[in-house]
Amino acid sequence: MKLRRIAAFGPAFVVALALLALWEVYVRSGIVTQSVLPSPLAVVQALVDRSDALFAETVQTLLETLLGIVVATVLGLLLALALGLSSLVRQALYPLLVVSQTVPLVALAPLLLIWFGYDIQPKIVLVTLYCFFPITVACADALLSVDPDLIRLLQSMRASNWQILWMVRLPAALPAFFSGLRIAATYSVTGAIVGEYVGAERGLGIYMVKAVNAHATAAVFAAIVITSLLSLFLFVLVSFIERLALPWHQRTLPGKFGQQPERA
Amino acid sequence: MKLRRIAAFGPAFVVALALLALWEVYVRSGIVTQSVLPSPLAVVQALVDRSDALFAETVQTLLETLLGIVVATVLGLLLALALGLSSLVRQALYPLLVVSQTVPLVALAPLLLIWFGYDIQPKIVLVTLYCFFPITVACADALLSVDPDLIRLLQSMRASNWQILWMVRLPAALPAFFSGLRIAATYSVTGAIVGEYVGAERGLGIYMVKAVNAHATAAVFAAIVITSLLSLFLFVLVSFIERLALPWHQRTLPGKFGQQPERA
Amino acid sequence: MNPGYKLSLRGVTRSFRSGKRTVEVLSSIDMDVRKGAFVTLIGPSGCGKSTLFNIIAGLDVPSSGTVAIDGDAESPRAGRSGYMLQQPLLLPWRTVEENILLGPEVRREARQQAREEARELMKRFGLAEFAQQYPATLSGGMKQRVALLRTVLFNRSFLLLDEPLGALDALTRLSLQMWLLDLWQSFQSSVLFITHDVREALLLSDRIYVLSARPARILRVVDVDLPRPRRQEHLAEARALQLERELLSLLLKEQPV
Amino acid sequence: MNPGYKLSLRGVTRSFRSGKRTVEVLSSIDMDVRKGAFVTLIGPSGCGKSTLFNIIAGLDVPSSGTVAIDGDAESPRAGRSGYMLQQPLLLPWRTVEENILLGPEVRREARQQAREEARELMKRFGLAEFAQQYPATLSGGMKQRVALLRTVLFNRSFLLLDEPLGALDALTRLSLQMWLLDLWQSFQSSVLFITHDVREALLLSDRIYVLSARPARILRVVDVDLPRPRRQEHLAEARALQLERELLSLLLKEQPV
Amino acid sequence: QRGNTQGGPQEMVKVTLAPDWTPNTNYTGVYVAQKQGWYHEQGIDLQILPYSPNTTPDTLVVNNKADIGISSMEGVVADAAAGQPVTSIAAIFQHNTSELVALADSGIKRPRDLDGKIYGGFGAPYEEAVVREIIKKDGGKGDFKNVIVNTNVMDALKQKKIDFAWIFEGVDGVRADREGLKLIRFPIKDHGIPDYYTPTFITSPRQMKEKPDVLRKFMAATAKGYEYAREHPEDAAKMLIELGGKDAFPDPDFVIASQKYQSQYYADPGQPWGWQEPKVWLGYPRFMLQAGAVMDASGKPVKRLEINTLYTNDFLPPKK
Ligand SMILES: Nc1ncnc2c1ncn2[C@@H]1O[C@H](COP(=O)(O)OP(=O)(O)OP(=O)(O)O)[C@@H](O)[C@H]1O
Ligand SMILES: Nc1ncnc2c1ncn2[C@@H]1O[C@H](COP(=O)(O)OP(=O)(O)OP(=O)(O)O)[C@@H](O)[C@H]1O
Ligand SMILES: Cc1ncc(C[n+]2csc(CCO)c2C)c(N)n1
Ligand SMILES: [Mg+2]
Ligand SMILES: [Mg+2]
Repeated sequence: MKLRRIAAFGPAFVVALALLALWEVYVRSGIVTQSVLPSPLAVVQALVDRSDALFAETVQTLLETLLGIVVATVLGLLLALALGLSSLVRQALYPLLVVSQTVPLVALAPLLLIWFGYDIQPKIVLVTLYCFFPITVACADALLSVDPDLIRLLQSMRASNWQILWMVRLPAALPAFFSGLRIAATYSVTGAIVGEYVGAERGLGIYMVKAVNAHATAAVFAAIVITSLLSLFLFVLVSFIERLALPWHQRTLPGKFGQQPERA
Repeated sequence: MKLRRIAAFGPAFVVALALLALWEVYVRSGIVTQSVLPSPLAVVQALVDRSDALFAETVQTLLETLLGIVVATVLGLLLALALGLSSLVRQALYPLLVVSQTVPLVALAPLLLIWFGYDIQPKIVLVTLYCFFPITVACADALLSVDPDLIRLLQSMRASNWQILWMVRLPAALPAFFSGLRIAATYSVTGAIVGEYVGAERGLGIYMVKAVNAHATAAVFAAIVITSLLSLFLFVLVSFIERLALPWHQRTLPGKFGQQPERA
Repeated sequence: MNPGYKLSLRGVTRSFRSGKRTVEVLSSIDMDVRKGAFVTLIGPSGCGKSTLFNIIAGLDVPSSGTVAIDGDAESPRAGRSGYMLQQPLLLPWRTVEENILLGPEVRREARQQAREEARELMKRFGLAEFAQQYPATLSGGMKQRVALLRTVLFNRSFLLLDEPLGALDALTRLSLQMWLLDLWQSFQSSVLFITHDVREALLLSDRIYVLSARPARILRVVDVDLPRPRRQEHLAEARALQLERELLSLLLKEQPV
Repeated sequence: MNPGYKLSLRGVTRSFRSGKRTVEVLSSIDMDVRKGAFVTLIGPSGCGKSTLFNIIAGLDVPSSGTVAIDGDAESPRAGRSGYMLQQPLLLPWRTVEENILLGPEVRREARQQAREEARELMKRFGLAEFAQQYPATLSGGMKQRVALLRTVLFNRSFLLLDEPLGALDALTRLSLQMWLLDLWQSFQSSVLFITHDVREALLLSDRIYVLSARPARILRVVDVDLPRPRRQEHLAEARALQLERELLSLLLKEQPV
Repeated sequence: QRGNTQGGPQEMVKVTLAPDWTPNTNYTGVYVAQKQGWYHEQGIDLQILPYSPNTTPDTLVVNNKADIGISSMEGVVADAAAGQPVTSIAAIFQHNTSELVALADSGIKRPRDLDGKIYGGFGAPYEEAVVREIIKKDGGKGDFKNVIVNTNVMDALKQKKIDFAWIFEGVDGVRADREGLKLIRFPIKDHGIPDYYTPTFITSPRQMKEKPDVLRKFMAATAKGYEYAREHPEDAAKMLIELGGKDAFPDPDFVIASQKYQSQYYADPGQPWGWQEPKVWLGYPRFMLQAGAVMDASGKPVKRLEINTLYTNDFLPPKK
């Protein structure tokens, strides 16, 4: 079973290797300079050479990301509850939340610096802004789409609204919560990096800025590779936690498509 | 009916006005300088004063966005067909597509400039990169989740695979396609603006860069407001086209949540 | 009202406003369920049977008329019957046992005691071996058994069963009918039951109320004088066949095209 | 094989491999359907009825044995029967009329001619007024009528109907049974029909094959010697009641707990 | 007024220039020459490329996407270390006009007061070394907190989110004066850091080999532009504003003030514009190399570098 799941990645692995080889050949052909596109081997070299520095920055960025995800989860759930349980709140806030998602967050950078300084807070704020929405929407939708007959069943038992929330709505929303969280997880690292961009002492985003200024392109790409891996790691982590937390929930399309991550 | 739908936005409108008023008061209080956060009235003033310039930039950015969406739609559909119809392609490409979504696209900027120069192509490429994935995933998922009994029904009629694709799979995937497109539409403007950062003579993104460097913060916010409005416009446009194109398709949750846009 | 009655309806009506029109669904229903009786409602689709059940279960209020449970027409009705809807409505995140324990949990009853009682019942009604499974792994028939047992554990004295066997295939249905009769007899419950199936009604009931198409009126009240305990064979008796014919022709006249 | 037979099965078996085990589903089935006959399969859930239908419809191949349609055991079987599955499977993006025209479209038949024929049929079988509606607006019974008509328009000579009335409520079911008999008689189709309902089988069939639990064997072949045209009342005749009892007891023995 | 006044119709050569920023007073000479038609006179059809926030002019020049770029001495050194050779062909300013600044009321009186303070930096590799050196030269320890800020440092400074920053006097310094913001300034070149050229014009070795004439013609017109700006700051600023547009220059008075400051540094008195001195090219790069502020493509420090090939005066108009 385990082996088979890994084997399923075989074709992707082959294609990935082929793409990397093509890339290496392309760069070596000299059509572009390594200052624009370093070769894969040069990137690996940079990853190895700068592993100590990169590790420290990665820890910092991961920390920001995880804290942000926690805050986004709490905020997202609270908002989802508000939206899911009151139609007035829904009418008042939902359109604004949608609009808020169309605002380029980078524009907030100066404000965040002024409000929160360069400590970890602005990163947490940005990760939260990047992540709460998918969680909120998925959960609120799920809270609302609970089979109304289930609610009526509980009402016929004279359950209080709290009992209905606790026994029916929340558990029913859990799979959607994890879907939202999975999407959020893939955004989150980008959020942290944008947050660092506002102003920071360390982190992968700052490392990238420094490397760009030093014209050290291979080092820039090394940081990008780590960013990607972090996102993937969080994506997989959420899926793993979900499988542990929801033993009763079989994905509707098992072995096919997982939940898609969205654009970062 | 029409009136009622508009009335449903009443509470949101009230909250929005309240937030704007708060913002105005906050800025007037002098806690932040207008160079960090211009007041809403100053932003409106900038929108009016610079309306000619802003209009021209908006047209440019909208053009880039629309062309990018078209390319993304074609590419997304082709990829979805490949993923949806061949499990080998799925195994080979799907993990790579997911990984591709975790790469910060800004890193591609120098490469795009070298490859495509300052014209409209790099913008189209970036919009496409931002937009194809939600379309691909939604459609491929839908192509795969068509009720297998429907397929079997057609097979029992000795329909060819092309007939099955054309008569069943594609129509069944249309609602998902529009969901994907709606998400893509909200990303797309951001994609165009990032594309302009690669290098451009005009467009809202370049306007923002200029205004930032000129310390014209109100003008920056004016451009941000337009960006938001463009995204919203595209979101609504897709919903509108969907309603025209799929008269048979009633949303499962009518009058409740629309399809959520995702993070830009 | 007669205290020997578990349930008494007098002049119950219900209309819904939809847009500008008012749709009358129940038009003056009088109905009684004696304690321990098995009473069935039968009527065309959409006539208002579930609407009536909602009113009795306390999920809805009549536009006019009175509803008395145990002679009491005043207290809120929610919680005073075990209401089972058409689908099993099991909570997928709870095991069979935890699903059955939903009622006591809502009532905040002592957990340990409820659990023992539930285990006892599951054993007696053939569900013990599934106790720790999730509903997704059960067949349709099994799910309905679990749902029925949950309903009974919530309130064994008065059951409102809205087409509980409607979604099952004909053979599974036959075996659940007998199982249900067994349950009813063990607990001496008063049952109000909905079905579209005349033979099912005849097999199970002491009394059958036949409803008209919407707005529902009571077309006929039939007391089923077949022997108890009822068995499948009783349906082939002349009396049963006559009742079946009678009820069918009545209903087919009400059936929309 | 006898050319008077629409369908002949000889020694048909089917096993599935699941992991390391092999599950035998059909164990040597012999079966014949005469031209114009209404033949019913009845058997416990999961015994292999749909598997057999898939083989006949050309969606699956038997592990061994031969299947002959119109005496021809060699040509591919897909397209040579009108196969209707348990759900109506209407295409939600097509109107009723366009759904009914699916078959001719797959066959690439002349559109105009097919449309006229479809209109004719819809009028004759009470669907004309719904022709331009989308399926989502129809009741369950209406959907099944549309699906049946679609099946007939695809292939009126040989119909494979897999529990087409299983999901309907008892009263709607009664009216569709009569509608189906009407359809069958108009087209003189050969029909192979699946049901779980003994009375439905008796009402409709010339012959009933009773299948055992998995692996399916033929337990009994019953020729239903009730008069034609069949009516509901015939089921109350002594001969029918006897057959019903007989079949039921046979089936209940095969029924899993 | 504009165009090829002499020699009749002439084959125009297209030349592209990649700027390192949106239009500003560093580029005045180019805009003046463009406006006056001096490039045309040289047979050059100059196209100023759009500013690309995500790329450096150095990269564009190396990849032949621009003929000439605007970079800086430290940029050219970094390019050489990273294996992307470009050559500096003219210095826009003869002196480094950048400075460390703090709010006048911050209590910071001299560089050593910066110890333990928060520095709002921009993430250049030489930055920490420069700041530390300035503090140490004044007898401090050189310990400070380096926060990399990608938003306007002056806003951060005003709101006291940082204690000091590194700015160009000709841009942010002049603006602060106009806003009445009181600053204490520590000019880099006056505090023990070797003087250096920033910004400079650059080109690629390939251009130098293949089109030396074109480069000479370009520099001739450009030098004329900067010389004009040196003499007529106000006129020059107006030309810049006219070509740059209202969105780049919403405040003309600021541009004029800025230009008046910049014009002082285009050349030393009596000297022509653009020349680069060997001693300057020795001093600061050596400081950078010693400080570990130069690194290769993968981010490893580089200790030795051939400097002589990184600049040339060959394309400037000959000194009289
Ligand atoms: N909240 C409501 N608002 C408006 N109309 C309603 C409402 N609830 C029920 N109705 C209408 O009342 C009628 C009766 O519905 P009800 O569900 O009680 O029928 P039923 O007899 O249970 O039907 P079935 O046999 O199909 O379950 C229907 O026509 C329905 O449309
Ligand atoms: N492709 C397959 N692979 C493995 N097992 C299968 C496959 N198709 C069917 N089966 C098994 O064959 C058995 C018979 O299935 P089938 O659907 O034919 O039963 P059925 O008689 O139609 O049941 P029902 O009355 O519930 O429709 C089942 O146990 C099923 O699990
Ligand atoms: C317009 C502008 N460009 C760059 C910087 C960043 N910076 C500050 S000082 C300095 C000179 C180093 O040689 C540089 C590049 C800025 N502040 N303003
Ligand atoms: Mg009902
Ligand atoms: Mg079946």
